[in-house]
Amino acid sequence: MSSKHYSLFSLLRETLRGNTGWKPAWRKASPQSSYDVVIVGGGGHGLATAYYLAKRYGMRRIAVVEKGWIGGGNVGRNTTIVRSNYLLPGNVPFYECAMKLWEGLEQDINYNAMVSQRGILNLFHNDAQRNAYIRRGNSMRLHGVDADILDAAAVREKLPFLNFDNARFPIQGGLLQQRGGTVRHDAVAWGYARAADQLGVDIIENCEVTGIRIENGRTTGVETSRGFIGAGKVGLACAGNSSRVAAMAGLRLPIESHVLQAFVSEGLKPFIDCVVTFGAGHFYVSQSDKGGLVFGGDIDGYNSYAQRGNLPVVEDVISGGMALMPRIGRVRLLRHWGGLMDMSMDGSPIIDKTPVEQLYLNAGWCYGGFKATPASGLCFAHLLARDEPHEVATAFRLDRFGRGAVIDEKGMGAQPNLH
Amino acid sequence: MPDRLLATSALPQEAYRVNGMMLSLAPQRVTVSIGPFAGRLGELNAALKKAFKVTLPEDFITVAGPDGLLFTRAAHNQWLCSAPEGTDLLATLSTACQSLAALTNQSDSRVTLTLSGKGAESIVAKLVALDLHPSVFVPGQTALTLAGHVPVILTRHTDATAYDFTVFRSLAQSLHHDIFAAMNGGIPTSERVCP
Amino acid sequence: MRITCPHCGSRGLEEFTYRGDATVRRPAPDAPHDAWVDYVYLRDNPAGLHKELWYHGNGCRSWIVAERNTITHEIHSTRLATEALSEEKSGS
Amino acid sequence: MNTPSKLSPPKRTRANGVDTSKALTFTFDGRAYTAYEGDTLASALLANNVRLTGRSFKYHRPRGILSAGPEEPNALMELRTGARREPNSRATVTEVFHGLSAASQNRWPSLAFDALGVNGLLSPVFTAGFYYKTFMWPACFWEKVYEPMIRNAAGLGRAAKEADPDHYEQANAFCDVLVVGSGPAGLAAALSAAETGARVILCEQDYLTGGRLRAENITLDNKPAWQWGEEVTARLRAMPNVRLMTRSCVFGRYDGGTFGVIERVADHLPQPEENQPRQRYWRIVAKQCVVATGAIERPVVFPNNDRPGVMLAGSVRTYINRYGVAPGRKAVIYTNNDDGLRTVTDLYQAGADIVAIVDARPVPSPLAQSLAQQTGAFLFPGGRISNTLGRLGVAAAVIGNKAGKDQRFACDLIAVSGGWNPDLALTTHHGTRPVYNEQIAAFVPSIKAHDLHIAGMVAGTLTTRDTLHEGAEAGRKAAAACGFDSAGTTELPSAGVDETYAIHPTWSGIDQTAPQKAGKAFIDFQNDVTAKDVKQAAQEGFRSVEHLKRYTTLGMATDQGKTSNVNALAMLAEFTDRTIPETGTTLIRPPAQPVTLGAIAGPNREKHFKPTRLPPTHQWATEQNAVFTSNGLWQRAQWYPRAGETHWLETVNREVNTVRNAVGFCDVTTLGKIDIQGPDAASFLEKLYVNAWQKLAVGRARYGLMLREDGFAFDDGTTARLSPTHYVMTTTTANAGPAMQHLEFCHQVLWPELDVQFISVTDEWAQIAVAGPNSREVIRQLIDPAFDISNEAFGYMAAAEITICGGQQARLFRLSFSGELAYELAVPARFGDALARRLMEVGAPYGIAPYGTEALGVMRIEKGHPAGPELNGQTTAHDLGMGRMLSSKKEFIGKAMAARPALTDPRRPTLVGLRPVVATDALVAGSHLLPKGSPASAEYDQGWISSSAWSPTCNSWIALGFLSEGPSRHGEIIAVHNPLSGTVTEAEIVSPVFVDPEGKRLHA
Repeated sequence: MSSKHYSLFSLLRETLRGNTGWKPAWRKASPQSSYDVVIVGGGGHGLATAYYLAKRYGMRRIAVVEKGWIGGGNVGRNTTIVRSNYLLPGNVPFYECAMKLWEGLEQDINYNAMVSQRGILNLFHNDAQRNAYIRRGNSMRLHGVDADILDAAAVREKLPFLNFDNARFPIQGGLLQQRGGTVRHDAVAWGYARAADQLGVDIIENCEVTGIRIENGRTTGVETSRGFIGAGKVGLACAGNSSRVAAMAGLRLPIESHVLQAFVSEGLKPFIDCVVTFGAGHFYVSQSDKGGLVFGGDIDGYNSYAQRGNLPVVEDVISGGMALMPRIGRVRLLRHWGGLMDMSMDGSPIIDKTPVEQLYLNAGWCYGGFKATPASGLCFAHLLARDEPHEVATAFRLDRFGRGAVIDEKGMGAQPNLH
Repeated sequence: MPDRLLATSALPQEAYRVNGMMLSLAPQRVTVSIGPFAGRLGELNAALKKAFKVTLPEDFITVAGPDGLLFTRAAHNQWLCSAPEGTDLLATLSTACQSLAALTNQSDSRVTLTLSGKGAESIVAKLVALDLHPSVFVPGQTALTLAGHVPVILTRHTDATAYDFTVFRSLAQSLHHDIFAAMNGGIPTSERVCP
Repeated sequence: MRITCPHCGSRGLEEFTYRGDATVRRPAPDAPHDAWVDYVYLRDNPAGLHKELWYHGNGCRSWIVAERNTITHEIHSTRLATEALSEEKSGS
Repeated sequence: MNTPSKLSPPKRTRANGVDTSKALTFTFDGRAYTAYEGDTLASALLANNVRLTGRSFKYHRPRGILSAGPEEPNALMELRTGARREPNSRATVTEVFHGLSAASQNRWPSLAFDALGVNGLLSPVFTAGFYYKTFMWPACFWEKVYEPMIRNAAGLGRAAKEADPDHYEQANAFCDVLVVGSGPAGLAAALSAAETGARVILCEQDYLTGGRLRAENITLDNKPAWQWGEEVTARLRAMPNVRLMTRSCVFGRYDGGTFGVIERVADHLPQPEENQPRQRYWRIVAKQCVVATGAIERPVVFPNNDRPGVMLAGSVRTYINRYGVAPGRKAVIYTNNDDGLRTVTDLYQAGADIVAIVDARPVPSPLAQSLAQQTGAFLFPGGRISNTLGRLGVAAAVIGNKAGKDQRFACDLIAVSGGWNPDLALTTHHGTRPVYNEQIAAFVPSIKAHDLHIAGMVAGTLTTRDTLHEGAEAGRKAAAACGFDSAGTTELPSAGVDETYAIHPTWSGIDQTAPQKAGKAFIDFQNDVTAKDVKQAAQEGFRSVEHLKRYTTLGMATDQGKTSNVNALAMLAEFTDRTIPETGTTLIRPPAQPVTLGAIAGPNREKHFKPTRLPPTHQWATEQNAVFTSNGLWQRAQWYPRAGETHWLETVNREVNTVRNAVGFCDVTTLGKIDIQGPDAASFLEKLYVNAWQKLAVGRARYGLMLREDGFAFDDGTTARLSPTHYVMTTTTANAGPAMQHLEFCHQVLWPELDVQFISVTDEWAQIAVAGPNSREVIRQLIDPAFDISNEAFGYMAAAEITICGGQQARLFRLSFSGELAYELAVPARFGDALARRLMEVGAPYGIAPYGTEALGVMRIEKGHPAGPELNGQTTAHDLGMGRMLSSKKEFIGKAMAARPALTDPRRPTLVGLRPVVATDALVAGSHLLPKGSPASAEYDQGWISSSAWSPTCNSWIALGFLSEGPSRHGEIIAVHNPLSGTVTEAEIVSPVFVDPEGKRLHA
């Protein structure tokens, strides 16, 4: 008997028989000639979309095509933070929808992605920042999202080792979202893949999309390295490669691909119990369940498809870390890497139909795609199934740039590298 | 008539010495920026040639004119002209290059810190990401660059062992601290200090 | 990454600020709305050679057009924006 | 420090890298031991017969020293104590100094008895991917029970609790040829490149050059090979075009020939000397690079292959030859290649008993046979080790012969060699995947880059002679690529013996038919990933190497899989019936070795995290006991407390009242100032600002608003016309830099035809605002009599170049941010300090006092002037109440996009003033505005408060905010919600101008 469902029982049984009965988490599917829906991109968003399409919208005949191995893009390269501490009305309900889905994820997909609501604390260092965070925290509260403002003393009590006494930009306080936290990123891809697979979704790895077939203004399928795959609808969830794939359908997007670096230190006995963001430099950090400090900062700031960055940002991020926590001076950096960010022109995502019929777009996640994964999947599935936006994703339209209804959380304008 | 206002230096005058090197404040000079108007560079150079027997250097170097005048290229289309304290430089230049260039007083915008002594190059290398090899950054050359996080105009003296950091006045104390800290850190053992 | 400023020579990334696609052209004031939306918001975002604008703000303050490969980060050429643009104008 | 040991120092033989005349004392887990100068912590521990050095991460298995280099997965320690505690330090690369204290980590209560060793019993549960399948029931237990439990066991060493007391430096270096590694290939490369005259930097991560020349018992030119290495090193040191950096690890290759390097300046000292940096982070820019980083030996995977005493064969030789330490007395050698057999000779010569030679290769080796004869060892051709025994270290090996029959041999050392893996890190940092080479059963670099040359073992070249030649060739080519051609060829020494490798890979090394009976066979020692975990991962479909790594955590420990990755993927290939090339390999990410965070941050920490800009009056303000605040990089006086004032608000109220009733002054130098000149200056301003500029008269200033091209507000300020072709623009403090960049963009990219020049004069002028009803009188005290500043001659928004104090050049602007009669007086920056002092003197009779940014802020709110919180990049001209400023008669930046429907929608939140119904009810900036009586829910949200203050002038709290259709709602009472503090305050919507709405005061 195989062990498909994870339970105390299956765990015990497998322990007793040397773990020989575990089945592949997902089948290595080969492409069929056609599907009702083909999702391009086997990352977190694509896999979640397939799962919700099958689970909530009752669709069958779904395929996810992935050029490499699933979860190899940003879902496996991020700093694992989840939060819904947004300001603008176009964003807050969406990210809160994601947060709620995170909260029930394990039970939903029968996979422990280690959703850890250890809290996220955004520090502020001057009055203007404080006021902006109060505005944001209040916006969250009005949307029914948890938020608290801490003063410097409360921050000190929580994180006594931060630099309070000798800082260039002293800490004045912070905005805390206790429900925010971290999730074991790879497990999100694997968990959704496994759950989707069990609902009959074909997950087709090593299958690169090379073209999008369009007849009379309507998408009929995708050309791939493993042959043509017909599709009633095609959903693009290609993150940093969105522009390349959309170009196959003749579309130009309000997106630039940029590199964001992430960092992890050697494993240390845990001392940071929440996610902290520095407000006077580009640095945020959490400590993983293996003990590594997982941290990052700004994007490198130039168009890139290279999945690696350069030293100025490495220095900038690490000096931010030292400014905030001078005790980490003797800690060592273990690894740093880069991911491709689909930076949109206003810093907010797009989940919408495209001008090509039956071709749908999920893109523009900037560096915030991971936390959005469940809601992105749900809302994209909704759009694919119903041809209308999900109620929490009504602002993420492609025509918003023309209308001026941009969702610019940072107020940086049409300059993707500044978002 | 009220008393004249007294000038205050952005930094203390005394020199700092450590590890055989010295960091000091260069004498204050009068400085005017020259920004040639469109298509007027030729006429401007002719006028300068006539008045001072020099033209604006195309390279990032400093050339000397009469009476202690120095011309340094300081941006894509800007030069700094400096003269010893007390010169009415703006008037002199106005006469020479009227309507050929924008002239802006910059005497108080920047201060110059001089780092000199054996091993100075290795200290500069801690702050500036430029190839300082004398065959590359030749004596007399100037570079607009960063010293750490601070924008500077770096000039290598013609005697090769001293450097001028010309820095915005408001950042002078910060840069002074940074250079002094680099001096204190010593000369890397792998450094070849030319005798 | 190092960028060769036509004025200053090879310099580190930290001296520059990025702006993005150098091929977009500001429409005429009376151009249709869509032309403006294209200019401000839409990008080719190529994987490969990319003409892009950099500002040498911590140097000579030139705007530079660099031709850079976005896959390898290799920079093939750099020119002053003023020169690249005036050539384009006279060429058209 | 512990008292020096009374034990006699360990005996050493033929050490080529240790000075046995210089004894040192160090402690490990509190016990004192003796070492010699040149020892690593690992060599010293081995010399002192310490075998147990640490515990593994998951199962807390006892572990000893595996290697002699940076690849060490096991012997990780906490060095030093207190604020200098350094966790996870590899004993194999730690130089011993007198007084060094080292402690084992991840064990409790002691290293020899570790309670969490019990985890090993649970290992049938703790298999690959275990976490993902469990800890889900009940759901609420994750945060409360499971995760705290996991975190309690997480991590290895402990970070110091206090701030790092040492300091760090950054430095830059440039060269033609960077050579990474100083083994035979690196030395030959450096020499041949340097001989051409090229500028060469040679980086060696070790404290001695020579690499494997010191580790092997071989000769060059009939001398010990390490002596040749020392001679070449001395020659290189003497060459003026060479920089030789030891203790310097090249950790990453970045774009444009940039390499990151960490130099350990003082780690070999008890603590850095005064002012000496502990480490120095170098950015090295090289035109060409020779990678000669050598290779790392692979362990062999077999049951219980992790016991202390199981060591890499090449490392055993390093300890013997370089450190003069024989790591065991009774040794078993287990190899699948000829190189491993060298260990037999070296150990034998060092006096150890060679118990057995297990040669895993199927074809019997004559070399092994003759060695077995020489040393009297049992030889097992085609054999394997099927298990090891021992409690806290190896006591016996169970050896299976070709026929599969097991035999037990007592031993205290098992030297293993599974072959050598090129140390590829620097060759894959740019994303080029290495390729598999069957010949040497290892991955070799495939990168073809014009500026990268690969030589020696890292290229897969495994004999000394070939590495020397390859190194010399690479150095020559690299120099030639920089334009340095050599006349002759570099003289290379002749190698003593012909070395052979003859590897036959033995990947799994475990009996597939009866797995795991004997015990766990470890692949990744630190993270306790076993052969069985790899098998299970493959079975569960994690067949991509990336999936394997992530699912099992293989290769993710501090050693980054240096000894484990290739074994693991080869095993994955076996388990999934694929070839190794089909299975592929992962990329190695920088850093090549872990690097210290403090070093990367360098001196940019604490107060010097970022530069500080000081305005000209800073010194004076300090003398006035001003409290300072950061405004970007600027330090500005926030307020000036006086004796007797007990609260900052009291001070600020007094400062506001002083301005409103008498006169105050404030340094406003920090505002960006740009001098703009040229025939087209006015046309240029027309493009930048939304409003008209052509007709501004000389001697007048005007307020202007700039948009971004997307139509949202960018920056504002006043610009004065000093002559028909000369303007001086002011920007906000925050946007001074971006505005300059914007102007350059507009000029160089958009409108190069405009004849205009501009330059920053922010630092040139000390600018001081003098405000209040008495301000004109105060200015009169300073200004030279030739100038008339009467209201008639010098009205509101006038600007002039004047002289003060008897001929001092100055500029005077009649501008007002406070709404009072006010001036801004600018003098060259060097006179700013004196001007402040003079203002205090001449203003005294008029009741003058300085005011800080807080009072400035209160007064601008009282006047409804937008500032940073209003110009936050999300607001439009319309939102700011300036929609009518947008000129319809000209083109300007942002005009087209500002006309989009969503930007002009009248329902957009628009600037209003707010005044609480009860004057003392605080209005908190960041509160949201909801119709009175509506529930606290986002659907009723109509706006927010951007700025608020207690207004001593109005004797009430006041605020500026943005409210949907705000201007038409003056007089309405609205609810101000601050759910964060749980308050709802009622406020009246009013005009944003609270004080003197007619502007009488500023025109006075």
